[in-house]
Amino acid sequence: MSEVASSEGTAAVAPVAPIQAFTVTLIIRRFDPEVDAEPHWQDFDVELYATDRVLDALHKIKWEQDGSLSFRRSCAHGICGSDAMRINGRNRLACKTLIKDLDISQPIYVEAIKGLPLEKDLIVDMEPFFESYRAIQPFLIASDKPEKERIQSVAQRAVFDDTTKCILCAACTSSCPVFWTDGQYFGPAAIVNAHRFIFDSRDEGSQVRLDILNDKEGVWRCRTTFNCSEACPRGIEVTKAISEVKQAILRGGPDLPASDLTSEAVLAG
Amino acid sequence: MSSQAARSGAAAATKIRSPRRPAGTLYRGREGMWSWVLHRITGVAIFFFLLVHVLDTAVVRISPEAYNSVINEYKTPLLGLGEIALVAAIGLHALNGLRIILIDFWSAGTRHQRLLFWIVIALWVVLLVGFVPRQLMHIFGGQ
Amino acid sequence: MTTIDAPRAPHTPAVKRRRVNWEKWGWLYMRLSGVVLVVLIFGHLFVNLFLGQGVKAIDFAFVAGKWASPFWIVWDTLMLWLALIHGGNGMRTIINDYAHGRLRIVLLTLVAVAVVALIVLGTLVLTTFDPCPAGAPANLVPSFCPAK
Amino acid sequence: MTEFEDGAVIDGVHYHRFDVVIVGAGGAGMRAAIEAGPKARTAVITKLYPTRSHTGAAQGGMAAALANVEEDNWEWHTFDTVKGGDYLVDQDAAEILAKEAIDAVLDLENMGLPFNRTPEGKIDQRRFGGHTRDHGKAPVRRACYAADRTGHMILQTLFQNCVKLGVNFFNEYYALDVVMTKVKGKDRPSGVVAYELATGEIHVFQAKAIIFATGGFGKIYKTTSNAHTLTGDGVGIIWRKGLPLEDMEFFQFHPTGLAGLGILLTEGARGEGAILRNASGERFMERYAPTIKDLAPRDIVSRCMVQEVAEGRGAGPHKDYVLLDCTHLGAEVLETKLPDITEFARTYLGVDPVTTPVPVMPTAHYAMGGIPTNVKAEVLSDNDTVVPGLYAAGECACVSVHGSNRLGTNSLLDINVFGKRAGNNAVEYAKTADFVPLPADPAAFVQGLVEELRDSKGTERIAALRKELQDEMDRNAQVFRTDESLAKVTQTIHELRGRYKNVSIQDKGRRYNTDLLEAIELGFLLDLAEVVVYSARNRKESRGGHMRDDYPKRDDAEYMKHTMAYLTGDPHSADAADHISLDWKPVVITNYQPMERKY
Ligand SMILES: Cc1cc2nc3c(=O)[nH]c(=O)nc-3n(C[C@H](O)[C@H](O)[C@H](O)COP(=O)(O)OP(=O)(O)OC[C@H]3O[C@@H](n4cnc5c(N)ncnc54)[C@H](O)[C@@H]3O)c2cc1C
Ligand code: HEM
Ligand code: SF4
Ligand code: F3S
Ligand code: FES
Repeated sequence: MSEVASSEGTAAVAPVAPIQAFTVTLIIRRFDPEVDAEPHWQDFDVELYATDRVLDALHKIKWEQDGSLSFRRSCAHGICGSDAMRINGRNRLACKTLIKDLDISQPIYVEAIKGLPLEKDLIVDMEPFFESYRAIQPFLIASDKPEKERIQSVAQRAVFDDTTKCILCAACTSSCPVFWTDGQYFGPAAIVNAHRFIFDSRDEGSQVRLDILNDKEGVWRCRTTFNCSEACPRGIEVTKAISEVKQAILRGGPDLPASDLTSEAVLAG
Repeated sequence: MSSQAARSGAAAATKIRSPRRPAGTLYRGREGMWSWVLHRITGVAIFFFLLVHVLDTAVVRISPEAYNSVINEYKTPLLGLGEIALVAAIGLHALNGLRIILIDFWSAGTRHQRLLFWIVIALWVVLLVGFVPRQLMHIFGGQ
Repeated sequence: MTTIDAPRAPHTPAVKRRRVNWEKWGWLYMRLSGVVLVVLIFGHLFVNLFLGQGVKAIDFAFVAGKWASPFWIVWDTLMLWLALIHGGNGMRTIINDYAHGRLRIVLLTLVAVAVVALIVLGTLVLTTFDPCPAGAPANLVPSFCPAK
Repeated sequence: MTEFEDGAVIDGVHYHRFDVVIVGAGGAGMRAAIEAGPKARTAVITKLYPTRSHTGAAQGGMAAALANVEEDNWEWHTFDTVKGGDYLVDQDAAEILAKEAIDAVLDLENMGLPFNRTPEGKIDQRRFGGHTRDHGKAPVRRACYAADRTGHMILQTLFQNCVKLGVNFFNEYYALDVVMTKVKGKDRPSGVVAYELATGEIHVFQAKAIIFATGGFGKIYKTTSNAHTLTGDGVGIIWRKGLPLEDMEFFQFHPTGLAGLGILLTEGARGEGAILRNASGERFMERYAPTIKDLAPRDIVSRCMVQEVAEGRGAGPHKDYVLLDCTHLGAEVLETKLPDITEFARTYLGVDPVTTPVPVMPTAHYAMGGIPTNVKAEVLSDNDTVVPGLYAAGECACVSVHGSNRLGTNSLLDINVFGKRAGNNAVEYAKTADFVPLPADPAAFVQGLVEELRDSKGTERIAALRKELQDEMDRNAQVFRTDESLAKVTQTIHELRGRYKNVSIQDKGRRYNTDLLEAIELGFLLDLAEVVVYSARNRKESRGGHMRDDYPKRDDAEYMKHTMAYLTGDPHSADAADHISLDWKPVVITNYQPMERKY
């Protein structure tokens, strides 16, 4: 609370830059199933601030220019996974893509994610995606019914931390070249969610899931193109997770840290 | 669509010079995706070359004359250049193949995939720098 | 209001049958053969294209000279098998990605036939090869051939 | 209505029949579904894919006196909840909440939730605002957490278990009405009417038991941590049926929303030691709550922040926010325990919390009020009459475990404890009850609503009306309120309601007509904002989340009771008093007599 430390604190906050709006052109791939045979591009000019997100731009269009523009969104800060779309040729969440991070001297291209059936404008049918998710048995399989919580060491919890972050936005799966050509491929998102359980020391069903993924449309289909890892808005190392699942299949089971609680407890104490 | 919506849409559409209208944009993947594209293209190219190459080599079983006439084709400048392309393709495929293997079997591989890709490119350039001048010398160098 | 069909939703529910698992072994094979092929192919290219006169030096005598040694016969046979199966399996992957239905089956068959045929052909050539075929002109065969 | 086969389509309307219908697939809805799914024919109707629900945004943790890291017990937890709610909490309910918390957390762990662990491998716990040991002696570590994505993990875990149990989801179906049938002169719920987003078709779900779990309505405000979709549809549906809403004036403003954006930075940050500072860098909470400082309950901290800014001690060029200082926590703690909020600050404000204090201001966060229920999650039609077969749980309900101010981490707990109770009780009820017959043409109201909007020839833009409402609520019904400011809002709402009759829907199509649904949602927002404001005007005291500048003191003599609001007339009438009537309901007090709230 010393005055020094604190005044430093205030000074350090970047002064809010003079707020300046500029016109950005968005080119959106529209498709109205009740009218159009094929999707087509449509341009919109929007007044935006550097700190706006693409989602704000879409809202401005919908609210001020064309109410029929359809897209999904909910949380607006990257945790619900509603608004994965292809923005300037890359899959991202509209609510996490800031205008200032795009080159606005060029128009911004926005279109639906690829590989899932297009329903309307930026909305695709997510059912096939969730079907793959359901197919890998995404739930804890454990036979015992413990009195209290199951014990899990910090290290055991850490091995699958990354893959618990998934918000099922489908940015990864719909960025995967294999998925574009083969909709039957489970896709990275399903594998990520399988990984989350395969590497959970409390789970007893890893063998089942490894068997499911050791399939024609399973992990072996992945050609390590890394589009998924680059697209994941949660920063999950998707390809790494897939790779770990491949290794687990080859080894016949996941490589889990031993529950070494006592020594850890000692270390922590 | 309401007429109003159509109107506002049309207004926007006429105002702006519209650039390229692709059916959909090309996915802007990064090193991982392009390396895969190259791997695939080179793989197919090598495969077809290999089919031909086994056939032409099999001609040795027919007669020395036949084989020599076939193999002479390879010595024309055109196919000599083709050979450069072949070596380039095999080199890239092989080096990138090793990169893929590292990604698959080395636990830190996925994290360094981008670096690995640029190493592949560097080694590939070295390989070509070593091979191309010699090959050019062989095919155009007379003698 | 009537029921409208869902547009552009031709998604086929996944029929995830399980048969012989080519995928895992194929995957492993690609990697194992890849490592070996690096040695075999680069050795091959080095000797044939880089050393001495490069491609210019290749003729019947050159090949016969190499295949006079069991070392190169084994080398080339191995290379033939590994590369063709590797390439064939790679082609299978690619076909599975881009082709569907009948076309896929046709293409897969073509690749399989080509691979098998060439392996058989190549192996026969390698195992039955005579570096000094009777009646061949002396200037075309290796120098070690007994003069006729 | 005549008999129908399940799945029948009559006059373009789809008919379904289920024992239990759950509206909403957030934490509360899915927790209920996990109980009901295996025991009764259950359908879950949700306007979002379940994993898109806003429970997933919850960050900090879920309270339970597990005593895994230090001494704790449920009785202390009950006390904190009661005191945190400024004694407007129904203490019997709070007791249930605190007692069943332990099982609720263990249930989740057993279902697979990956909690952070202690070195012994047990569920780790952290500090949170208002949670103390031994009746306020010192902060206690009671919040079970999974990094700063506890809500995400809860939502995912519940969804995973719904997948396991094969729960029947109707995704992207908007419930727009609950069907009431007169039985022996009494209104009984007989079904739910929903609008299918994908096709624009209307579905009627006949049900023995109906559970509402539709979440909050933060979108009545501009600055809010709530999702665009949190428009209070469920609460609005109940309201329009003439059923009461309880304690609507109590809306929680979370102290640490990203300034200008409202995106939440969890209280867990302060739990880990972050400090609020004003422009001069002073740790101002020391002045207001000397014992627990920055970890005072949210209503108090929010109020202090607004006060600091009002008195000219705000930071930034416009002196309009304060700073959350995490710089002393170190990169390690931020990256491992608070990774998501660290990223939010970086992404949305370009501020790195590791090196720079983050600009924050209170953000509309949580509705303490809602559909009144008893501790069995049964909906009440007055102070104590149960509506048979109708249940509510989660943020849309008001059991009243939160009173006038919810403690952090008690909501994730609430959805689990009362979601489970709702599920179980609904099944019990459905086992013995018969279907209440549907009235003739049960979908008529919704069809009318949809057609009228679709055919509108109006000129008003939905977005403009909504923005005016939200701006006005932020200006005049936020942390500090006065009779005058509230009167202004009432007037604005009346005007907006008039203009709402004249809105235009540009999308005339049927598929994925989100334009139409935004219009319908705005209707709910207007209704709810009005109840909030009207109830707030009537409570002439300051308590918890309700801070009246003109009545700054808590007044137990007059107002130690719950507000019950009823819709009794035409909402378009100019004077709200003509269509809203208010009543009171006593607070249940068991062990803790109201005391002054000091921290
Ligand atoms: C940013 C943030 C952080 C929070 N952090 C914490 C925390 O750390 N600890 C804590 O205890 N609490 C926290 N809370 C509060 C808590 O998360 C919520 O109160 C709680 O998750 C609400 O859950 P719910 O199930 O009632 O509603 P939601 O999760 O909001 O779910 C609502 C559901 O209803 C459905 N629905 C809505 N309307 C309709 C309709 N018309 N038809 C059909 N379906 C409909 C939606 O699709 C959705 O599935 C936080 C809240 C926010 C916003
Ligand atoms: C020189 C050494 C070689 C190495 C190290 C190598 C390595 C690899 C590897 C690891 C793969 C698997 C890629 C993946 O799963 O994503 C692969 C694929 C492939 N290889 Fe090779 N390979 C070599 C030579 C060859 C040869 C000689 C041919 C041709 C006959 C060939 C044709 C292919 C094809 C067609 C594919 C499939 C590509 C795809 O699926 O995209 N490779 N190679
Ligand atoms: S892995 Fe990442 S990109 Fe894929 S669905 Fe999950 S969050 Fe989205
Ligand atoms: S994009 Fe596809 S190919 Fe593999 S690395 Fe990712 S799943
Ligand atoms: S709107 Fe929720 S992730 Fe973008």
